[in-house]
Amino acid sequence: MSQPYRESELERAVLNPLRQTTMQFYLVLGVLGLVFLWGAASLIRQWLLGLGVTGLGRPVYWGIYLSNFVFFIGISHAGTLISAILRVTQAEWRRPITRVSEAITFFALVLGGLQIWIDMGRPERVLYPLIWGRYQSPFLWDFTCIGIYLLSSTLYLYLPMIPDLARMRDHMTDAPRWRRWLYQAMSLNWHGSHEQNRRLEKGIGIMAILIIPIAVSVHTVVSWVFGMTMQPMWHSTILGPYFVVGAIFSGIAMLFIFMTLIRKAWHLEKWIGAKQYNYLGLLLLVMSAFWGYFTLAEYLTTGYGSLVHEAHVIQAKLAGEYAPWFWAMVTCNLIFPFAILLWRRGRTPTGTFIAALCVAIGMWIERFTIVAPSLTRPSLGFERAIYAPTLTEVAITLGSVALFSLLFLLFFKIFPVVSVWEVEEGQVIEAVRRKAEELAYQTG
Amino acid sequence: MGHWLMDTAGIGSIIVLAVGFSILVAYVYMLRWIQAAPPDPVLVEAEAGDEEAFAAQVGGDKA
Amino acid sequence: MDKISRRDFIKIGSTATAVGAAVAAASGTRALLEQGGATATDHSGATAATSFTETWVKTTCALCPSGCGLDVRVVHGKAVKVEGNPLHPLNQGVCCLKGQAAPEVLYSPERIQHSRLQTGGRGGGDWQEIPWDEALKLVADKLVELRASGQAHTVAFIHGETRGQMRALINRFMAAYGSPNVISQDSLDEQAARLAMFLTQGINGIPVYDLNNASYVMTFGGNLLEASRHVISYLSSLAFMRRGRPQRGKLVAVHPRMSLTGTKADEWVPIRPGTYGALALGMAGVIINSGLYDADFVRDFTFGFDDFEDEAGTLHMGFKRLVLEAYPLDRVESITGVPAADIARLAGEFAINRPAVAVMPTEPGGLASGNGSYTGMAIHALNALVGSIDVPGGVLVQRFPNLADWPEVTPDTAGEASLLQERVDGAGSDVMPLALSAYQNVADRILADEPYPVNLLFFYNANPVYDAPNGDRFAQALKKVPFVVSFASTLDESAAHADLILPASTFLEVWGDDYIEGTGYAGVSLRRPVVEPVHDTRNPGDVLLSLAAEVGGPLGDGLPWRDYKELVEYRLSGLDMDWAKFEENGTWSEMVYFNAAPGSPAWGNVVGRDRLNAPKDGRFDFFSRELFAAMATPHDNDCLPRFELPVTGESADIGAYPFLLVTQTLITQPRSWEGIVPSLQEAYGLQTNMKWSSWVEVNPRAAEALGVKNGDLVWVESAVGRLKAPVRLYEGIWPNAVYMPPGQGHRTLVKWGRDSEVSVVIGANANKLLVADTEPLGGLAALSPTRVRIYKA
Amino acid sequence: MARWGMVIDLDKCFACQSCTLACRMENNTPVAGPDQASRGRAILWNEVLPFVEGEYPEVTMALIPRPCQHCDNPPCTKVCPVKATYKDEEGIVCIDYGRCIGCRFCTVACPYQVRYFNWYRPEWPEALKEHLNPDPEVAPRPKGVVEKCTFCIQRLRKAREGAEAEGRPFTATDYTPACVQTCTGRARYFGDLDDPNSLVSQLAASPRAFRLLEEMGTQPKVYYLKQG
Repeated sequence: MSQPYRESELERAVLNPLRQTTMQFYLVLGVLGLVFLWGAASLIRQWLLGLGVTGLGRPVYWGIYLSNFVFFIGISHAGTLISAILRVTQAEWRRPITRVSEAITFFALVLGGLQIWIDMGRPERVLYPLIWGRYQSPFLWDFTCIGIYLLSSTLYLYLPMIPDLARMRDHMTDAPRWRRWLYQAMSLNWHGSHEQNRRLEKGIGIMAILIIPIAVSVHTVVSWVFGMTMQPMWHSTILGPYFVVGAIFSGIAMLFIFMTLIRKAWHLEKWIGAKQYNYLGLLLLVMSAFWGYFTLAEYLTTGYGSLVHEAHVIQAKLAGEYAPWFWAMVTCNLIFPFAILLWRRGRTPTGTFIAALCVAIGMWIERFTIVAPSLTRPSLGFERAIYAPTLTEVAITLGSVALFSLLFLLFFKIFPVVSVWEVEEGQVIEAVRRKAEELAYQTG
Repeated sequence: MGHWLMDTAGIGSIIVLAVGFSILVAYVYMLRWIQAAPPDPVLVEAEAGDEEAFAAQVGGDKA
Repeated sequence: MDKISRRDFIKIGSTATAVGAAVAAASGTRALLEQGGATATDHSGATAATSFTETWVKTTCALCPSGCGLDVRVVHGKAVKVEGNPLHPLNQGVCCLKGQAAPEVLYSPERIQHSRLQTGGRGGGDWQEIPWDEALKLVADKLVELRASGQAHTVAFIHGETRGQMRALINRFMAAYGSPNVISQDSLDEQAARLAMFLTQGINGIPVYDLNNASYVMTFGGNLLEASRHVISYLSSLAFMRRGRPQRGKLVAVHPRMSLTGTKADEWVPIRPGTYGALALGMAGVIINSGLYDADFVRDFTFGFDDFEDEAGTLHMGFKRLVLEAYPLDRVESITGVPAADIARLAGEFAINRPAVAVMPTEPGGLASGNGSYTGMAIHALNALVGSIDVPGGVLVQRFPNLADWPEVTPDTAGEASLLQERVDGAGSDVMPLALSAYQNVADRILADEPYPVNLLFFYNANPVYDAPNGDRFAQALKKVPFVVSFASTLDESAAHADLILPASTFLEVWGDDYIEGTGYAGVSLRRPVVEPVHDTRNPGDVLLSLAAEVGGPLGDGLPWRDYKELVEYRLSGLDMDWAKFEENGTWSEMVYFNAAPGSPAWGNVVGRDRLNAPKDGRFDFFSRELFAAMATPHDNDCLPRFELPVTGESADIGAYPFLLVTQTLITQPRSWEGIVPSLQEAYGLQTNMKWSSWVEVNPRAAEALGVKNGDLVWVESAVGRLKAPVRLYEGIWPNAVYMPPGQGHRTLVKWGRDSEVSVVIGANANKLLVADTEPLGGLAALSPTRVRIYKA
Repeated sequence: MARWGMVIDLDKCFACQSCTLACRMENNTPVAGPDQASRGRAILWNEVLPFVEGEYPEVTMALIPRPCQHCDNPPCTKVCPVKATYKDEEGIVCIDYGRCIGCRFCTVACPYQVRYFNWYRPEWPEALKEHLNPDPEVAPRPKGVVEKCTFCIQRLRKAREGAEAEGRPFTATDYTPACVQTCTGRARYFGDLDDPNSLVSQLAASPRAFRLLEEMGTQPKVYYLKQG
């Protein structure tokens, strides 16, 4: 290398966390690790003893694990929306946050798949659907769509990282051997030629367009696991789009949460600034309205009609033992986001973080109030069943969330959080645009 | 025929594996395609030899 | 890294699909193979061939009084499935849920395995297993010692349900030994029906109802389709009555609680607990008033219908004047709570749809409201009114086969004297002249040492500490008895207080017989060991015979048989049947019931056959001449059916105990097995969907007043006891009545279920709440309805 | 091939639950015990369901014995990801315990709630194991699989073997499930619905006949005859 490489301010900010690990990082790692171990221990106990350790019974055969499954797959839509849609629509403000959202997608999918395995009665037969798979079952549709989405989102995460990996391969000479070897291997000896850049841009473009329908298909198919049965309030046509909207909604919320945490922990205030929060906050508001609309559509049509089985379930949700859950969900998903995000003053990092936290919790409750109440009122049921989750289910849920955060943290310990080359590209475009404005202004 | 396709155990696995595998292959192909992008030509006038060597190197792609 | 040419790509693609295809082919064929070749479940890893041989053994059930014939499938010497014996006249191939759960009784882990002696204090629970002959010697010595010291009468034998020859054996054993104290549990349940039948129709037996041919069946109280004495034949014949023949009969159930009988009846008539007698008399009034009664039958074959003069010229009130004057519709409505219009309609339907039959309850607590015998008489009088005595579809008299008669027993002088002593339970004394036994008195009288202290007490198939009313007085009473011997199969509450337990084998391991009851014609059904005895237990019949042999004297010559099988064979030799066929079919019976035409010579053993001091003139007594003779100063309404307010209803003050606790036995409760039957526990409370627990059924209106919701834990308190149980709101119960299921409240002896401890009480024992008095005449237990109060736990 | 179906005459059924117990004894369904039963995990393939309506004193209670309906268009077999449950050629919906992955999709899809799940490995006190039915089809199921009424499939095989042993063709009347055999009110009829003159098909056509949740299009093969 000719002269020592002078890192730009952006690079220093982004690569700094990769270099040294602060005490805070180890603390967070420790806590998350503990929670994860608690979850893992509960899971092993459940696998040894049997699903009896959960609160499930007859007729409530599905409970928290299925809600987790839908929740995690839901979060995975964060990646699609931000990086894909915004990239396709050339929204410049997406540049610093695309990698975070793509990482959320990847890890959420891994966790989602894990939830199904957790919920199985015979975990050692997890591969049977790939041996005796039968395509008539919505689970097989899930296998296909989630499989494709996992592959696509892995690629979609990896492609924009290649230039950064190459940069680190070239400039991070002080990294330990294995890290340098890793960057070397993963950067596909990127040399940044125009042709290579053109191909990369073309590749990312194709993936951006391709991944949106895949993501929509994933969550539609996840909803059809419920939609295809004849349970009251599951068997409805709105479930597909309702779950997709819910997924994007919870995806954005999750993105806000992790984006703000990363920004706080690694001091990227300069790069993930007010513009991101402002526009994304608006987007969250829009999705909240969308979600509210779909919920209204679902509950009004069911409530207005007089189908006996459905009436029992909706009565349970609006006024029965699930009423507190339901109204908590509505406040978290509708009232808080509108209260906070409607004003510009609300769309600040702390404001959006609070709104996003509410939405995340609200959306988990939404999945739970879809799964559980319908099962407690079976069509041929003569009596209401009571479903009381046990500590094992709580432990495994928290363990999954901890695993998700752990993977997220470790990933961004090895790879840069912000897509450096895209931000630089953005800066160049910005400079040119400002220059053009000045010229226009002068000649105006 | 359609019902048999959907209903038989095993066929579903074939569908899943076939679709998944073909997509995997497509993605690997895209990565190889990006990796094989030619470097920028050096700005100094290039001697003739370099040109042929370069063309040969890239030749396969042109076909 | 060379470049991927398109050709390469095609190559890679093709190899990939080829590999994929191979995988697909393999799994595809596997799928095709499974689809086509599979029989129903062969790929469930089961070996299709059945490598074992099975035999079907015929025997007779003993888990409820019906006594159905059973076919038991035995594989490798293990009883694996019970089904009904198609050749048995009673159940003809069907079998109720208790019979189906019989293997869980046979192989119950709660069974006592060896005879054992109590070493620590009574009820302390530390036992020492002793061999059988040592145990028998202990009892025999005690018997000889008591007999020698002229205290033969201080030996008491308490027994519950007995099958076939067992009751006769017990009575002969005690008579030969010289003690009058054979106390049965009948005073809690069917003695009322037997007494009513005796006082009116002069037959000392339990009425059998020919529901196959009846066109109108009205059951008063009890629980006809769940726990009546002949439940299995009633279940089948009611199904036949409804759908087996062109003209569908009607079933009306009169009970404060809507049981399965009430639910499945065409009409459920809610009534104030313990007032069936008033309703019956009210209906009789309407039938007589509207002249719908069978005038010829009443005129020619009944007594005491109209007023009459006895030889001494004093005028006696007849049944007609009694009901017309004393039981007008409005009074009956105020007593029973049944609207007058309904009473009139029911009476009309009853009288018109001949043959109609009014069914007396024979379950525990069925007729236990303090004037059980009179209520029974009132209900049975309805049958006479419409002339359905011994007609197809009416009331039949159960015939018993005439077996070889018992050899003569001549008690020696010591036995003779003590035999004449007064009974421990006071039955047969001048207070209770007509009582056969008064089970509920035993505790108080032993505690009061009336008429004399008891030195030796036997329990056979009875658990008085658990089911005797008046709370735990029986447990205290047992402390006063020096030596208690129990034939229990499991360590139930009474056996825990016993000194010596001679564990009885279950009914699937013993020889024995059963009288066929419930079809009217005589018959016998064989009980034989289905499997080798599972534990070191013996048939109590054998034990009594070996005791008799060891004690010797009149006892020895009165019971000369070596074992119970020999006794049964001797007794059954009186029948003209060949034993091999009997063993093969498992049953023998006369198969046909001959109805006696009124006035024909056969009519003699249908009405008045067993009368003691009333004329056997073949006349059904509305005015009971038997009672007239039995009482010192009889006046008219003592001998006529009448209604009195339930004695327990008034004893406690109404303000403190506003609710009436109603008793009704469920079909899921085995009657002669005290241990836990897990599968029956899991089908225990069908109507309230309660498993493995007790509950309190409360009318929702009453629950609102109490401020109690479904599932709340409440205390149910009566004058003698207090229990905690969850509330179940149930619309089908009289507003101020509450119901608790009997049969729960036993302590488990093993761990049932994953997370439960070894010794835990399942539900609560409702008998502990019952306050019981004794009816003067018949010695019946007056325990229901007991007044209770309910408050949140 | 036969199309097995059942008719239950609610006028002759007195809800004595003998079918429930006979089914347990014939098919070795495990004892749940007090704690598991209170959490709705008692496995009784042939439960009687009590539907209470009305207020005192006009109270009615429909007591419906509910075996698996063995639907002709079963919603449960459609959703199974590994085809562990399927309708065999005789119309009986079976479960292959060796392949069921315990995802419980079928238990959720069945509107009649006839499917039960082994939350724990079924256990019996040592002594009670003696009375287990030795037929291979009803070997106690492992932990984590779904199980349900199979119309006593082992009795079908034994009926066929019996007919074969006696050298005569197998007829539909040889095959009666345990609940039909023991019904105290003789309210249950069983046979081949395809055979027009079989008792079941005639009763199924009676005006009193109705089926549970018919509007769901599952075409159940258990017909009920109205009470009264």
